[in-house]
Amino acid sequence: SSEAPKTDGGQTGGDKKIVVGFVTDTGGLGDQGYNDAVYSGITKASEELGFEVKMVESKEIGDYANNLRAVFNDGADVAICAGASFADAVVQVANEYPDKTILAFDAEVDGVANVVSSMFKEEEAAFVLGAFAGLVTKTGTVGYIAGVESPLQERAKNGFEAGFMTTNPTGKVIGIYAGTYNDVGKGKEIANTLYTQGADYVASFAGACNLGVFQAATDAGEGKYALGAALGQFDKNPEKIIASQVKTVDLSVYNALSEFISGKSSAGITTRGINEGGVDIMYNPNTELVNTVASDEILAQVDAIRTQVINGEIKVPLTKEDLAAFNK
Amino acid sequence: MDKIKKTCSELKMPLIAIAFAFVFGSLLILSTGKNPIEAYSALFRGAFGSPAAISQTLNKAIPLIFTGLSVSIAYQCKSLNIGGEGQLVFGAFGASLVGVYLKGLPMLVHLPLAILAGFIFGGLWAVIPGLLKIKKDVNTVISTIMMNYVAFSVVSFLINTYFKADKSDFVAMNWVETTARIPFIQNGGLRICIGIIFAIIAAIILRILLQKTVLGYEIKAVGGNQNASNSNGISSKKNILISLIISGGLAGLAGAMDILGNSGKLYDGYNPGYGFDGIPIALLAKGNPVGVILTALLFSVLRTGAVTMQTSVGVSRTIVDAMQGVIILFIAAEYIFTIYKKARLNRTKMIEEKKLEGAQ
Amino acid sequence: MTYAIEAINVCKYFGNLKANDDITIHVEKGTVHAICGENGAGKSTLMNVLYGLYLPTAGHIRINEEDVSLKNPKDAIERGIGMVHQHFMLIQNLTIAENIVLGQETGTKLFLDRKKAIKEVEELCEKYNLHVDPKARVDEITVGMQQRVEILKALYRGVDLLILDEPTAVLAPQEIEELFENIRLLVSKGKTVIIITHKLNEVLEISNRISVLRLGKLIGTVNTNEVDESKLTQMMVGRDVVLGGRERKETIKKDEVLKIENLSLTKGHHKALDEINIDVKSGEIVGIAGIDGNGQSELIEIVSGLLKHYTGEVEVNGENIKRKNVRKVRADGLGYIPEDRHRDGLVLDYSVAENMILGQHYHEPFAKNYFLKFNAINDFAEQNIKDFDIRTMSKDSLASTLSGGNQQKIILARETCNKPKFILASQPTRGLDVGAIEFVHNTLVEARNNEQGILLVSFELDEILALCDRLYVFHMGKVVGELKKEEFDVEEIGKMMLGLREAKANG
Amino acid sequence: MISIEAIILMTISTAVPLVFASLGGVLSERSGVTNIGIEGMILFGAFCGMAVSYFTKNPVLGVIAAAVGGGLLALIHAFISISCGGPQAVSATGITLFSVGITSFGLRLIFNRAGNSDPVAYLPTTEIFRDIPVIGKYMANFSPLLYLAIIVGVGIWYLFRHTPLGLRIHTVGENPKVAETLGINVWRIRYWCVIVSGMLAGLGGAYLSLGQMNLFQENMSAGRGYLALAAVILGRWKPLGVIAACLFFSVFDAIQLQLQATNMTGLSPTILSAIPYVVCLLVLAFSFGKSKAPAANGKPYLKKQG
Ligand SMILES: Nc1ncnc2c1ncn2[C@@H]1O[C@H](COP(=O)(O)OP(=O)(O)OP(=O)(O)O)[C@@H](O)[C@H]1O
Ligand SMILES: Nc1ncnc2c1ncn2[C@@H]1O[C@H](COP(=O)(O)OP(=O)(O)OP(=O)(O)O)[C@@H](O)[C@H]1O
Ligand SMILES: [Mg+2]
Ligand SMILES: [Mg+2]
Repeated sequence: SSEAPKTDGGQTGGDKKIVVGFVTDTGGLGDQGYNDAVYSGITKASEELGFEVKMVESKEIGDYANNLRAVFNDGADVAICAGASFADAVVQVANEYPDKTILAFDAEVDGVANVVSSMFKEEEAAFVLGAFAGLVTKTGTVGYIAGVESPLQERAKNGFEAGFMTTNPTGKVIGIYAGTYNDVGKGKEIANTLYTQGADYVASFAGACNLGVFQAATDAGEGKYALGAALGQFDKNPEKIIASQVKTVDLSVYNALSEFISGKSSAGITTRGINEGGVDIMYNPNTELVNTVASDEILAQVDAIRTQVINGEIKVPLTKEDLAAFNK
Repeated sequence: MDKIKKTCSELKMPLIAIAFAFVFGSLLILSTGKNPIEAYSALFRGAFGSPAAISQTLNKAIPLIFTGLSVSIAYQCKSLNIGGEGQLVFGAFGASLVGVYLKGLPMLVHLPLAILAGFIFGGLWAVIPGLLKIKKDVNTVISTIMMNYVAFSVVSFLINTYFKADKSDFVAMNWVETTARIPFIQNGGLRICIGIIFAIIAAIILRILLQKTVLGYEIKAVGGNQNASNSNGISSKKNILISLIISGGLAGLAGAMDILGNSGKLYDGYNPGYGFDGIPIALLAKGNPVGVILTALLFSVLRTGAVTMQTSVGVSRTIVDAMQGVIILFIAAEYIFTIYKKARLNRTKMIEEKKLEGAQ
Repeated sequence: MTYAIEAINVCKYFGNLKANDDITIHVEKGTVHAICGENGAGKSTLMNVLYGLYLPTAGHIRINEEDVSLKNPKDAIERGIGMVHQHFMLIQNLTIAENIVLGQETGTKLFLDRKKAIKEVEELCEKYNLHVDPKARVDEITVGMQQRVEILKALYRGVDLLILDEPTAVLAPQEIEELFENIRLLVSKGKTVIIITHKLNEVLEISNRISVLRLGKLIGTVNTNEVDESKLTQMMVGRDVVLGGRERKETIKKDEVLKIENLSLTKGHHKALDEINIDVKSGEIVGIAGIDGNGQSELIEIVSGLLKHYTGEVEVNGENIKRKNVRKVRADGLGYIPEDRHRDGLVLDYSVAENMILGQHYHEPFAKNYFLKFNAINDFAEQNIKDFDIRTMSKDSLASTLSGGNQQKIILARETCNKPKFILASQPTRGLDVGAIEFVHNTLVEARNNEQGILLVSFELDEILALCDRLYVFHMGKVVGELKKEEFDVEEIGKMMLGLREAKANG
Repeated sequence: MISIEAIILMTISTAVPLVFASLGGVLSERSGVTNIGIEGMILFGAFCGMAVSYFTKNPVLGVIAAAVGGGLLALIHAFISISCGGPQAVSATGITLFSVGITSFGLRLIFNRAGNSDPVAYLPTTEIFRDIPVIGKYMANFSPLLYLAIIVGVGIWYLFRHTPLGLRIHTVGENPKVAETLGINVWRIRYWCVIVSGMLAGLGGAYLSLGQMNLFQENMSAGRGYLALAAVILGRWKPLGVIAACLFFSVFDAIQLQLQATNMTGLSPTILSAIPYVVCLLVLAFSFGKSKAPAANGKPYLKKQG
């Protein structure tokens, strides 16, 4: 674990103000996913705890290490980064700067003294959301848009399908990879296709493409809805997004930062599922809207499933094989 | 002496263009309420301010030099290779294959093999557009664009399936063996990848190839006039294909350098954009290999510096992107001056001729 | 006497180059006025000034005795000036009718009335007795017809003054005669014609007055009936010129350097070459006479080794070339002077020296172990520049900066200096002035005297008659006649070229 | 089951920006100026459209602004490649780089954040068609820009087929010298063709930010400009051919997504996504006859006034 610097955040004159560095992944800010969520967590923490933020947007994976070095060289005490592909760069730079700390999210780094690694069980939230979708669908068909094929995306997608099948064994999930995280237009076209093919809910887990999905839900008209991701995204289309598989990266970032500042952070991996408050299903704050499609019984049913996931009665499948086995 | 003079006059316009771009950039910076002088000093500090900064600037230039050379050689033969990115990705894949799966070789064997693999894979990826061009007269622009997309998909697929790392939460190949990693010169803050030397050597080789060899003569002849070349026993098809293969190979080398030097492993979704950057770099350098080194360095200075500009002054890197565009536009417009000058040169030549004839 | 157009003290400078230097010419209405001069004398430039393509640096233009300022061709067209340019100004993939109406289209702004265009062109053809098929595409018709289209283009715009810049270079004798008929018809209808040509006999035949330019200056304007060829030549180049090469030696003619048997080539649906039999021996110049587009280009492509999908046998220097590539054919003793120097002969962005080794750049002494040997190349280039009297600033000047005649000399030097057994020369003097032509002719005849064999393709019948020991006449891809020097007869050959007559096959 | 209906609808709506951009490409290239800067012009158009709609709350003004923005960038390209006789590929690359930088910068300037803009007023769909039997319900779902694209396509086809101006543009692209000798102003025609080409690319951008979506996103052109360029070549520089080429790309993209959705092939989505490009290469490899670019395409024409 790292040595904690003074916690007063430089409010008092002479003390050095803490500097937090933030290196985005190649999605950059505005990706509607990690980076935005992380940034909102950092902003919140900086407002409350008072520290300076230095940010670098990465253009490619090969730059990660250099950008981490850059924020450290520029005076950062702690660096934050989010994205699975950061793992190698984090290890490398953490070793070069033993007196600095890296808070890594989604990047699995173990056994490095100055790296705090936070992982999430996206599949759990996805599973519960899938179960919800299975219950509320009127057409028996729901759509799912993923970004670019990757283990994390597969995990979430499989979790969703498995959840759906538990509550709606006769229905079907149409899953499509957009092949990109940042083509809103394509996201919309794919969602349109899914709605045309009878899906009444489309779950979106494809970064900025999600914005396209939400727009498509409006165009598709009555009875068509979307399911969001990230921090809920309800503000992106309050009328159409009923529920979301949220990943509370912002909260994790906030917590990790305050732990760091108070000197309590500990190195190693923490994995957060629903139980640990890392991921969850979240409903549109407009309860009336939620109730128009989901009765209280349905919500109770979903809640029961959620509890089963939490206490391990349901083991959420991770891979395609797991999923096939699960569905049997 | 004459050479120095010539170089000076050749450098004049690019320098003016760069100056204009900086003026333009300051307007943008001012519009955000920041101080341009502060921003630019951060930019230069980030690019040159410390041994670490200098190392980064040089390291960043490595793949850019290779892709710049790649576009140059194809351009000498009048094909516009927009497919550098795909060739780069494929070259990176080839280098990784050799770097990861060949084990137990000494570095002196392993590293050259891995680099060679980068060249061969990149070159192979350019063979298809080359064949389409010479067999079917398919425009290289369109075929290389298509081949980019195909390369991304194919390599991504291969990394996701057969060549996936043993354990990883994000998709990548395994680490390249240390015997295939390009060494760094480390000294204090200095951390310079030997790849920069390879890049400079490649530029020199290319210059020699173009200026001093039969092959270079033929490639340029075909670029200058395909019909005349064919009529004089220089096969335009052969040379177009060869120049595209070398071009693809160089782009592949850019990928190899990046993987074997910089990142150490090939990630899924690897397309760093250097292949596209090669186009303005080569065109700015007017296809001159030595010029490519300079323009690549310019780009890398701007980009490396942009990071510091962002961290310490909070000025976004997008300004640097726009400035790169402005530099290129000014250079393109510069042709109005060179053409004017050339015309004048020709006229004075004609006058001399007339005098000669008149003296008869 | 009224003047149709006058150039008054016209100067046109390109930078410091005085392409036209204080030129004053008065062209009388209803006459044919010829402009003569060497290459680069400034003829085309002056015409371009009259047509509004160039603004004069100084001086002005009068049309119908009225000062005018022509800012662009549009102004000129409006004042009844038409010009047929040295290089045809036609769009290959458009129809004749479209080409003719272009710029003054029939119909409305929003609708191009093609039917009306065709009708108007047909009427025009009728009126001036110039026949073309308005619906045919330009790339499907012969050069002679293209020439007619160019004239129709001018007439369609209602010209009073027609400028013809070297209109006869590509025509057969009969076509030239036909063109002259048309010129006379135009003049009889009150139109005025300015004509540029390098062929002095034509000048004397068609014109009323002649202006001679040299190095951008007007040497003088004379009445045609007051001069003869030698006087004109003197005015143009300042000395006498002998075309057709100097003395011809008796040669042995023993080796067969080219032998073609039953050569046929199908192009699309028609036969570009049809059962051709030709042979050339060392020590003779054999000509191919014929109008452009009758199979000559294809023949050349085949003999030079470029084109392979023919049937029949082609032997160069005793070896079949079917399986040889261009480089091998050339290396085994073929010099090739292509018809279009810019397209096939030179890399214009290469220096004189680099062009001088094109095709020989890969072997000793110019290259060794894949590397170029610059000392050898430079020596070679300098030697040739001296031997062939090539006017260039230096061996390092770009070929594009040389005048056409000097560019041609680079090719000539390259293809003849190492004395290949067989020289394939296609249009070696196209567009050159008499001085340059004299040089080319001398070079070719010298090669012949030196026991080299030469196949000469030319659309200039005069050239063929002057240089060749033997000739074949081509028409529609067939050999329609073979004649020995003593049987040469302009009338006969002209008729054969037009397919009007077939000579009995030479036995 | 593969849904033909879904494929058709998706094909049509993804083709719209491509059609605009590649029709622009046709115009510019037929006049003799290559335009590989289309990508940048689309992006800039998308941005200008969004920005104006954001400030005026009027999407129609936004669409106009998109066209103007694309046109302005094209004007720079025209100046460099026509008046300066500069290398067209360089100019176009500069335009694209500039556009990427300036739009991202502008986004941060206006909204103080990266990624995407706030939602803005966007174009309504064409509800007036809803009452047409059978197809009305589909037609009503499309953006009016789709119909504009069709009109522009037919217009450009008509332009080249039936108008004097079309004939002149063709001439300028084939042989500018001929055009000049006939009193046609080569530069003026080229300038307008390039500018209109940029305006059309800008409209393609407007479709992305105001028709399909209601916001601007960084790099939202996502390579469509290059695809449009490919379509110009594949469609052999003919307006209708080029539209067909755009539909070709879109339909294969739609098909590959359908194949994913139905999971019929068992192939990885990554491989499936390459289908449109592979098919395009195959078409080029096996197509009969050579495609011929306008003869003077890419060659500067410097006026001969000494
Ligand atoms: N646009 C131009 N810029 C510079 N120099 C030019 C230009 N046009 C012509 N010249 C030069 O002006 C001179 C006159 O050229 P011009 O074309 O008028 O000659 P010409 O008498 O028509 O020759 P030819 O017999 O070859 O047709 C030449 O030296 C030529 O190189
Ligand atoms: N801008 C220029 N700079 C230098 N030389 C030029 C320029 N423009 C034309 N020339 C040269 O001037 C000569 C005449 O050019 P022009 O375009 O008038 O050709 P032309 O008269 O139609 O044909 P020809 O060259 O056969 O006489 C050519 O040899 C050409 O190379
Ligand atoms: Mg002339
Ligand atoms: Mg001339």
